[in-house]
Amino acid sequence: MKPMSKIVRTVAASIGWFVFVFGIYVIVHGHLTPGGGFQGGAVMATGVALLIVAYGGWSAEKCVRKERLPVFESAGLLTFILLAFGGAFLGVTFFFNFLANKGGLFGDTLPVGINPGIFNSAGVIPLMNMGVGMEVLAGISLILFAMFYGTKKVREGTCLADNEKKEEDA
Amino acid sequence: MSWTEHAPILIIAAPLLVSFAIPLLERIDYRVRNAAAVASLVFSIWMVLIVLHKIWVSGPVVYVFGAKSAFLPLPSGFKFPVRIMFEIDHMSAFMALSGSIAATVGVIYSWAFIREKEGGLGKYYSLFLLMSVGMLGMELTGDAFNFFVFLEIASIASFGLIAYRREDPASVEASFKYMIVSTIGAIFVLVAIGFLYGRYDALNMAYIAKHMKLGIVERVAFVLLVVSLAMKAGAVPMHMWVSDAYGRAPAAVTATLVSVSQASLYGLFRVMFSMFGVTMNNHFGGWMLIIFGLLSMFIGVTMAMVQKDIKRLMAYHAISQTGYMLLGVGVGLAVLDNPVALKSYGLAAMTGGIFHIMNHAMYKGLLFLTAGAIFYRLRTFNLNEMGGLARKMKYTTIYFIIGAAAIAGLPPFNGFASKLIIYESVYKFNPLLSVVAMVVSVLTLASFVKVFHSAFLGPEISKVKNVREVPRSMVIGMGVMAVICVLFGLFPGMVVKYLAGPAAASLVNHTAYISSVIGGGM
Amino acid sequence: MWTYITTGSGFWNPIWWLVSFIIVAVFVYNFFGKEVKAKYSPDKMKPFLSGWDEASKEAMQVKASNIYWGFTKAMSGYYRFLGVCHTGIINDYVVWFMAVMVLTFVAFIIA
Amino acid sequence: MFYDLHYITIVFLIALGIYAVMFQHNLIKIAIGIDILESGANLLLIVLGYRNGGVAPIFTMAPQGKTMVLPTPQALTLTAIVIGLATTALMLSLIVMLYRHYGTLDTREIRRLKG
Amino acid sequence: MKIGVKIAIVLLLFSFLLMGLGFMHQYGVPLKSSMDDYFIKHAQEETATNNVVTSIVFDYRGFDTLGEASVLFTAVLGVVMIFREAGKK
Repeated sequence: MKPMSKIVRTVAASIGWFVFVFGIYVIVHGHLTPGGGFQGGAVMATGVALLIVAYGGWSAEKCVRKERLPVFESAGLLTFILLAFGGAFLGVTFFFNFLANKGGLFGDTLPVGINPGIFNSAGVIPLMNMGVGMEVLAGISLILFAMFYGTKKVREGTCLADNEKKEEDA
Repeated sequence: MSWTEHAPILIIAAPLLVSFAIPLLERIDYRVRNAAAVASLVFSIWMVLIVLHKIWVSGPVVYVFGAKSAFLPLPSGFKFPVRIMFEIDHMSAFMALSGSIAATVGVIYSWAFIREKEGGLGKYYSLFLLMSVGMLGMELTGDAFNFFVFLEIASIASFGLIAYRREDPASVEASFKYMIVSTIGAIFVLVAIGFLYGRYDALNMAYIAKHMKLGIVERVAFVLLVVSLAMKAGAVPMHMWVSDAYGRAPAAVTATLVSVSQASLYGLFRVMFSMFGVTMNNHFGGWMLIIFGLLSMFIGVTMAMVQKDIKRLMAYHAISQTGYMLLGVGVGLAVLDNPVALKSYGLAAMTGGIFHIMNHAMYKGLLFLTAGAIFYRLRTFNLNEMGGLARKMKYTTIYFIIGAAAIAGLPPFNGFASKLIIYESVYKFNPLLSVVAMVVSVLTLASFVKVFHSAFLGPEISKVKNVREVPRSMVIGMGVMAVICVLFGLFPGMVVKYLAGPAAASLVNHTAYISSVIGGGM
Repeated sequence: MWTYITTGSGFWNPIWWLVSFIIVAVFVYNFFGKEVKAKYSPDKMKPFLSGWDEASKEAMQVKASNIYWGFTKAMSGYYRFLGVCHTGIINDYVVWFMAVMVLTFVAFIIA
Repeated sequence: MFYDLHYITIVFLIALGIYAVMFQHNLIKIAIGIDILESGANLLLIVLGYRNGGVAPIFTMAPQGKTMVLPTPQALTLTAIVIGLATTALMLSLIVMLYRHYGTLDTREIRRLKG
Repeated sequence: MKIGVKIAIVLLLFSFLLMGLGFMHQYGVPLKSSMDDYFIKHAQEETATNNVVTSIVFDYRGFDTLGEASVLFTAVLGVVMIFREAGKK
């Protein structure tokens, strides 16, 4: 994919960071406002898509370390499932919210009813949101890169069918 | 509080954890990755056995996620469940046992079967574990929407696995066809769950079953659920994806895919017996299953007679064998409202059908694995290009004979025991059905004689000259299945008494299923 | 009780079956299992080949597509019908699925 | 019977998706059909959970004295959307792969497996 | 004729689903809402979350979300596996 014109690249470079920051905002405020891990991760992955479209996949690959993405994804998922296991380790049940209303990290108690919201509340939910956010960002970026490479081969005419024919000839 | 209290969730969580960790583990060594995959599934079998023991001792096990205690399904002072829960009775545990054994054998077999140079092995094992997780989750869950989620996990993982050999155009095509049909089915399941949610404001199956009042909405939801799940189980005339997908997936995947579609069959039985069995006219549902079963048996086996692709032939037999299960359980459902008939032959027919589920998972898995062993050495599925393999691959030949004898219902293998129960009990319901079942069994034998003749007997053809026996892990994988086939054939009484019989009884007894969540007294 | 199952109208015990099978097999082998030796030589085949060379063993094996030729021939009408049903086009798969669903709807609303 | 534009829209979307999958011979159009079908199912869930005059079930700075819509369908829809995204991604990549092998997007020519 | 059958199938499906939804509760007036009222009432004290939807997604129905994350993971693995370079891990 060729890079697009200079105007597009400049705008993408300046907007891309806002997209990322907005994604992070959506993730970490998931327990107070509409949003959460999936939505925020998808927003951040949109930033990656923007970079791929504006700069072409080869330049975008330099910004995003592609070989680290699977590790990032696994780390997010492991955070999620180990937090879920936490309840079982502590002798309660799987998926028990063992940090809520305990004081400490994300442990503040909320007043019941309409309130402006306390950031340091909701127990394991913000942590799970972050884990899921990591996973979604890495996952959707991986899909985008894989599809970018996949479709490139079709466009350049190096189809698998042709390769097979070449192998048969040789 | 002992840790075995968490056994129901560990069945799911151990393979899931390992599949998430595999992208990290494979950076260490490929042996660590494979060993972790095998270990997690063996652990699952162990946990299933623990849960099975608990059910024998104290009835259905309930595990509530995120509650203060795992055994309190209802929030204190309220009469409706709000959290997701696992509800495991004999039927669920039976299916989970069969599925986890098949998955373990599949992973052991893959160790040598999928060669390192084909690439993508880490992803292969992750997807394999996720497929097993989806299958086990479908069988254990007591929540309708959770069932849909696990259905999708199992389906999407199997799409990826079927297309694993993507250099072969036909396997990509098979994956795509399965994907379209399966996704539509899953969406209809979601729509049906939405309908039930709109009526009862609940997603727990037992709660829905308890409060079910049969109206138009419920009828529509019932048809959507039943037809979609029957499609996923491979009932004729919605079976076209089965022959494509089973025929083109790697053999280890196919052996597990059989169990995955049986999980849909389990969902079908669960919907018909536990969710709608309380209020519905069961005669209609039973005959529906019987008609699906008859069509599947007959069309499946006649299509298999003319195939020349060995795995496609076996795939059509898988359809045909699913017909036996539908027939056996359908007869049980048709007489569910008639206690005398149920006691005299209905329960026996269901026991036969359910026994056949596990037998099918074992011998069909074994047959697919032997087909994979032939493919591993010859790189072809075409029966016309084979011959004289018996001289070169002794173990594979013996395993194939065991599998073929079991599927054709020859004594003393396991297929005969379950088929005998089905014939004799269905005969009392309607003799014609039993006759059709026997004719299909004869045709099955005929078509496996054809496979045996053209692949294993006959003179050595030039292609077979340099063939050796397959590597050890594949022999072990096939051996486990073969040993189970023989053992179940020699000791069918034990299986019927401890596994299949209680499973049939627990399907019939929907009051126990409901009261283990809602409580009996209300 | 380990091996014995009752099926409602009868019973099945694989161990008994196995024992009786072995007894019958030994019996039959002793009385009827006379070894018949027929020496193979190409000369004996010649009258049947009417002068043609004998084909190689590989070519003599009946291929899988030709087994049960008579069965498929006799049921060719049925198989033609099945061939029409199994088109392999994805749209038709969905059509069958939806057709069964609609038929079930009709049957269920009537019932 | 309470026929309502929302319900009619849902059923129309589902039927439209089924129509696309049954009649269209282009793989991309089939993919679009399945996405329409998914939208129909998601819309069904959301519509079932609506209460007249309800606000989103979030207590942060919520307006006083309003009822809240049912929260469960929204959570279910969230899950269903992600599942739909996953399915679509895999479906599109399979289509790319099919195009590489067969050089066409017509379903009538992609039928190596039949009979 | 075949086209006619197909059109009939679509129309019949449309009418049956519409019939089913016609007997659903009126739009905007759910018949029962016991479970959802429980969530709205108790989410703040039990999970200390202002956003009831998030509390359902990650606490009451957290296991679904684990499944959902697994589905996305599965799809990513599938896509990457299909487009893998031959011979690479």
